[in-house]
Amino acid sequence: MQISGKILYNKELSPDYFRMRIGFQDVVKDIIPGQFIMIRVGDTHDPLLRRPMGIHKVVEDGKGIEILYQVVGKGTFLMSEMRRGDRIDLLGPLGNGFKIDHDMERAIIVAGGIGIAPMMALIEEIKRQGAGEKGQKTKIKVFIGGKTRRDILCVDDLKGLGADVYIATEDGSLGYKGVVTDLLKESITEKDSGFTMFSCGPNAMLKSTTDIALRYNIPCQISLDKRMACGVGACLSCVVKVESLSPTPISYSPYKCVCTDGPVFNAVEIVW
Amino acid sequence: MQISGKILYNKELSPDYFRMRIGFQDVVKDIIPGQFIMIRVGDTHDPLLRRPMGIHKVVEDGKGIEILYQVVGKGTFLMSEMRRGDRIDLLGPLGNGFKIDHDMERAIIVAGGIGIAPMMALIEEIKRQGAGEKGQKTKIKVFIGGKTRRDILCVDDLKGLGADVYIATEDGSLGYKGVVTDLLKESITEKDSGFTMFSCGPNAMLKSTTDIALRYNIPCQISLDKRMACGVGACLSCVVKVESLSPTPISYSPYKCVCTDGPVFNAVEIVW
Amino acid sequence: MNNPDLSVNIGGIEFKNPVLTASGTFGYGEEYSDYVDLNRLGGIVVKGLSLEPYEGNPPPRIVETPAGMLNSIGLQNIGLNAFITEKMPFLRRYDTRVIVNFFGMTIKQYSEFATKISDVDGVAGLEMNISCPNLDKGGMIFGVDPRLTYKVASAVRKATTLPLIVKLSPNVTDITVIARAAADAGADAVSLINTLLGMAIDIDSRRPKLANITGGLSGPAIRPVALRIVWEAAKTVDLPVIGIGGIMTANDAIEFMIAGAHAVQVGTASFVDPDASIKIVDGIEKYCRDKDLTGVEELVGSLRT
Amino acid sequence: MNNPDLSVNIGGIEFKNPVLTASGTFGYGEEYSDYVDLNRLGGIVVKGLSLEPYEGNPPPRIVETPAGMLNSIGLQNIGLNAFITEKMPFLRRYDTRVIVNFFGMTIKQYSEFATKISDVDGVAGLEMNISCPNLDKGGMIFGVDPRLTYKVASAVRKATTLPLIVKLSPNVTDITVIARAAADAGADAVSLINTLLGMAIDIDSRRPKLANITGGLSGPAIRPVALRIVWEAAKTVDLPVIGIGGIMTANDAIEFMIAGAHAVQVGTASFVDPDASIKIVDGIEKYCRDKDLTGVEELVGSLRT
Ligand SMILES: Cc1cc2nc3c(=O)[nH]c(=O)nc-3n(C[C@H](O)[C@H](O)[C@H](O)COP(=O)(O)OP(=O)(O)OC[C@H]3O[C@@H](n4cnc5c(N)ncnc54)[C@H](O)[C@@H]3O)c2cc1C
Ligand SMILES: Cc1cc2nc3c(=O)[nH]c(=O)nc-3n(C[C@H](O)[C@H](O)[C@H](O)COP(=O)(O)OP(=O)(O)OC[C@H]3O[C@@H](n4cnc5c(N)ncnc54)[C@H](O)[C@@H]3O)c2cc1C
Ligand SMILES: Cc1cc2nc3c(=O)[nH]c(=O)nc-3n(C[C@H](O)[C@H](O)[C@H](O)COP(=O)(O)O)c2cc1C
Ligand SMILES: Cc1cc2nc3c(=O)[nH]c(=O)nc-3n(C[C@H](O)[C@H](O)[C@H](O)COP(=O)(O)O)c2cc1C
Ligand code: FES
Ligand code: FES
Repeated sequence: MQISGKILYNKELSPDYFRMRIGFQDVVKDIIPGQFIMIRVGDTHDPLLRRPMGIHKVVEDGKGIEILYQVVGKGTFLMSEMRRGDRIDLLGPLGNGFKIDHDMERAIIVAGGIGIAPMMALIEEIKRQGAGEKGQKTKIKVFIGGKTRRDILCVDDLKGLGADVYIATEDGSLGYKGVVTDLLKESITEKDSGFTMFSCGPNAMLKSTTDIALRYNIPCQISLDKRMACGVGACLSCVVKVESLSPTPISYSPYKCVCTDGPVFNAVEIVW
Repeated sequence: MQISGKILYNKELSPDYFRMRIGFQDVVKDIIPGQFIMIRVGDTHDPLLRRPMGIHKVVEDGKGIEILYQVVGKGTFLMSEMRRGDRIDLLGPLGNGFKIDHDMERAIIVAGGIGIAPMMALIEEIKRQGAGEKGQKTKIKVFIGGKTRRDILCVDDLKGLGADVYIATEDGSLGYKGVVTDLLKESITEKDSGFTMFSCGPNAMLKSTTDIALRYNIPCQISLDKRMACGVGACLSCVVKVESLSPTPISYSPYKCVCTDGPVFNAVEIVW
Repeated sequence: MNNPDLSVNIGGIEFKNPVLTASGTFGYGEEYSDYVDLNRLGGIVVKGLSLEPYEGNPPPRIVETPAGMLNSIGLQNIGLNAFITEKMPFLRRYDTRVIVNFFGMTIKQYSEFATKISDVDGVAGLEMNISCPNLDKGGMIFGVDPRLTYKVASAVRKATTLPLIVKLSPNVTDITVIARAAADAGADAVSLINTLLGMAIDIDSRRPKLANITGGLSGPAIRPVALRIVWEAAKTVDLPVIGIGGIMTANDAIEFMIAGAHAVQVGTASFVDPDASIKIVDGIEKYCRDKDLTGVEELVGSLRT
Repeated sequence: MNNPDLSVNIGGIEFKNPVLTASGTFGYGEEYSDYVDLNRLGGIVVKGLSLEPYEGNPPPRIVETPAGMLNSIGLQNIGLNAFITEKMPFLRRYDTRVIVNFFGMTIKQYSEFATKISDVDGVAGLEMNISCPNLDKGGMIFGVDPRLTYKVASAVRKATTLPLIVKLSPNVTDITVIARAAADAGADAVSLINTLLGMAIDIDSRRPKLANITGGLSGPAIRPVALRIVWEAAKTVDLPVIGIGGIMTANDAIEFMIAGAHAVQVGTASFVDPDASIKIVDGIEKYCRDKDLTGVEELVGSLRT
């Protein structure tokens, strides 16, 4: 869907990290956590393309959404300059989100830096759908990592949702000193095998997470981040190499599109 | 000079016409009416080039300037979005301005639409330099034209400076109905030959003005508007064909640069 | 108020308007059908197909550049058979012209493809992409050599009676000799331009930003070059020309038509705005109306020099 | 902290750093001397000169395009004599290398120019522009034909002992054959790219936006194409290459050096920011320091493919 949204707020949470809330004219139904939108960042041709952004939160059952983003270049800089009341043009919701087991009892979430963005929506959905009334029985552990304490976002929100939060920073300025997957490795044991894992973050982190998941045989869904042009499966820019798990439908190609086949994949499927 | 100015205000005067005041860190000395600046309208490469803008007013002896501009495309649109406090990067003052006779007694000013912009600075300077103490003896007649009444700017300011203002609009919504040069033609007589004429506006208007000036043998200075890239005489984009009045210096070319040889020219020099 | 006639006839194909979507930028139509009313398009040129499925280049496959993008998709496609069985049934449901863009690595592959597609119901015409390396000639690109262009276009011409559009590469010294070669071979139209060859480097890793090293530049950045090439080709050959390259708005499309194009294709613009092609149709209609033209054909080649 | 060596030697010319201003975009140096400390530049390539003054094309001469601009200045210049008497005295006051860009309409004009400039004090080298129409050959552009390139470059080579840079046109199918022709003719270096040929149309009047109809596209829009062409040329010839085309920042310049350029020229960027070339010098120095390089030469051609 192409939507003209209205910016309800756009505020800096910590240096270079912003949260933007966008309101819609009509309710957008059935947004699945892990899905994303393609944002037009301006009328100029430089930057030219839309920017993919994960859905951070669904607001009032689809009357709007929030995104959480990091300013890393021209496009996100322009986004940071947008103001309350401005119109914003977006395509979405796009892609396949996380699959949540109806009575999933335990979830491990592993996020690196801005990778936490889509995880809030996921956790809220787990709360809604997970085991027990209002998902209160689903135990959620969140491992969250970043370079410094300034890259660790949403901790209070996570705790507010009842999640156990484990923090790692590379410079040790908050929590465990080191990369988050090392913290994960240290914290996880055989008995955690009843968990489902969900992860989003830099590629290296996703790969380590996948290795850990494979070792302990924990089902793991990861959300990938690839450069995109169309977001709808038309241009074939965003491909990732996959193992042929299922033979026929993709028999003609070792590639899948992150935009339409993902961005969430079963971790074992990806060829790193 | 390359100057990083600060926007003191930027306000819409009438639909699509804006006045911007820019403050400087250091006083810019010796700005001559008719000179212009080249404004960088943004960091993006689209639009790429700077935009030339006449100096509308010198503020506090060079502590700043004002420009008056019309939104006609991408660049001026971006200018209109700038806000108080923003930095603005400009080159200037550039070019050769109007030449004012120390004891000029009478001036006719002919402006079309946004062509009034540099004329305010001119009139203020005439007031400073013209005949009599504080130039009060210099009689100034301003002929100002536009499509509709909304294109007629600065009338109160002009009257405030003691000028006689004659207005023409093509749709007759204000003043004389028709083009300003027809009004000029009707108003001018042989006895006006003691005047000096100054003009800025669309090409067709400048040409008619020149014709009238020639007919009555009135000295006439016109400010030309050409597409520019550098503004400093380096690229040779902005040329205009001239009669070879003076032989040697430009003997190698029938062209002069509007940015450095102009934008103000002796009207008789131009080959239309 | 008159109702300008937007229809154009190119090589016997009647398009309801002169706006087509460009190959590789609109998938097989389906991908954009939630965003665009396909019935409103003059035509859809599908993603470039080959006889067999083709896996394309490894990622990363795109880089954004100032007012443009580089792509090195490498012609990934599902192959002729999957296209016929999985994609054509969908496309046949729409009232728009389907143009099949295709390529081969040998002349034989080209003509075989053309033969096989010719019986398929719902295909209005063919667009052959000759900007791919020719395996018989050590990887030299078909479309940069007039003799090869002539040879491969002639072979396809013999293999099919469908209207044949030859899509030309801009990476040549003189487009007119290539366009003439296509005309001599019996093409019904030429379309141009395909992408300009470009490159980008990551200065931290000192590696190319595309796994394939080089890629094709598209988008508004290339428009002035595309327009010049279209103008040169249109002046030279007696065939209808389809203009492509950086067309974002109706104004851009109209520039190409004034330069001599009978129709245009919209590529990269669809990524920026899925609806771009429809807005262009509307904008062309408005322009014709404002200028009191009876139809778009009046625009074609009307440049006053 | 090391102090990286920014100097480069190209065909015997020692530049203090690899950043030159491109011909036609920096006048004769003087025009920008209030804005830029000319002493900080590696070199200045002056506006293209001819034996006699040349009036150039009628206006309008420029159009802005997405992330670029078209120009059809048409080589207006003051001629060799005026340059020597009016401009060189000024340039000699600065500690930077002066490269004289020049052109002719016949081979004879080229070699005559080269002979005459050779005695002029303060000229570090010549850059011959072969992107202009050759009157002897009915207006065909020298630089798109390897034989003509060879012929004119050989003639100039014989006429001067000054270091000779041949500036190549990108409007060719295969830059490597042209670059080789320049090398075979005895050039000391090649510089590239000159502008891409483009065009723009005013849809209201249906006239070209440039009086000359077509013009040369420059600016960031063309950078990906320029970078690819520089990379191809640098791989092919054994001469130093000077990279040009859309360089706006130090990062852009570094891309060209990694692709194989020994130096770069900054063109359109000076219009946007007169100081761009100096910022590029500073940025290259910072990069070398950050990456712990002993000098810029380490960068040249270091692309990891
Ligand atoms: C499915 C998906 C969801 C995402 N969700 C978020 C999110 O919730 N919050 C957030 O901050 N970021 C998210 N990203 C990354 C975000 O899209 C990029 O950071 C952003 O596009 C950078 O744009 P830029 O102009 O600031 O940077 P530039 O570096 O100037 O961008 C240049 C080009 O590269 C592309 N690009 C650059 N970095 C990335 C990247 N990491 N991933 C994909 N394309 C990239 C841009 O889209 C653009 O085309 C997501 C990416 C994907 C694919
Ligand atoms: C010496 C001089 C003084 C000027 N003073 C003023 C002034 O005080 N107030 C004002 O409103 N305008 C003035 N102009 C005109 C102003 O520069 C243009 O309106 C402006 O550049 C348009 O930019 P745009 O991006 O909005 O339009 P676009 O049409 O998008 O511009 C595209 C390109 O064309 C050029 N261009 C477009 N129109 C003009 C034009 N009329 N003159 C020169 N270049 C043009 C732009 O600079 C740009 O490179 C002046 C022009 C010159 C040469
Ligand atoms: C992602 C992408 C994929 C493309 N794939 C094809 C293709 O398969 N066959 C083809 O002939 N052209 C292909 N093209 C070229 C376009 O059809 C078009 O010629 C080019 O992009 C210029 O137009 P534009 O600037 O409007 O995008 C592709 C272009 C892009 C951007
Ligand atoms: C206004 C203008 C004038 C130019 N004049 C010349 C010239 O006289 N001789 C020449 O060899 N190149 C000339 N060029 C080409 C530039 O030197 C350069 O090769 C080209 O602009 C690409 O670099 P850029 O993108 O950094 O501008 C000119 C370019 C521009 C924009
Ligand atoms: S972004 Fe175009 S196919 Fe995925
Ligand atoms: S604008 Fe460059 S010479 Fe006048």
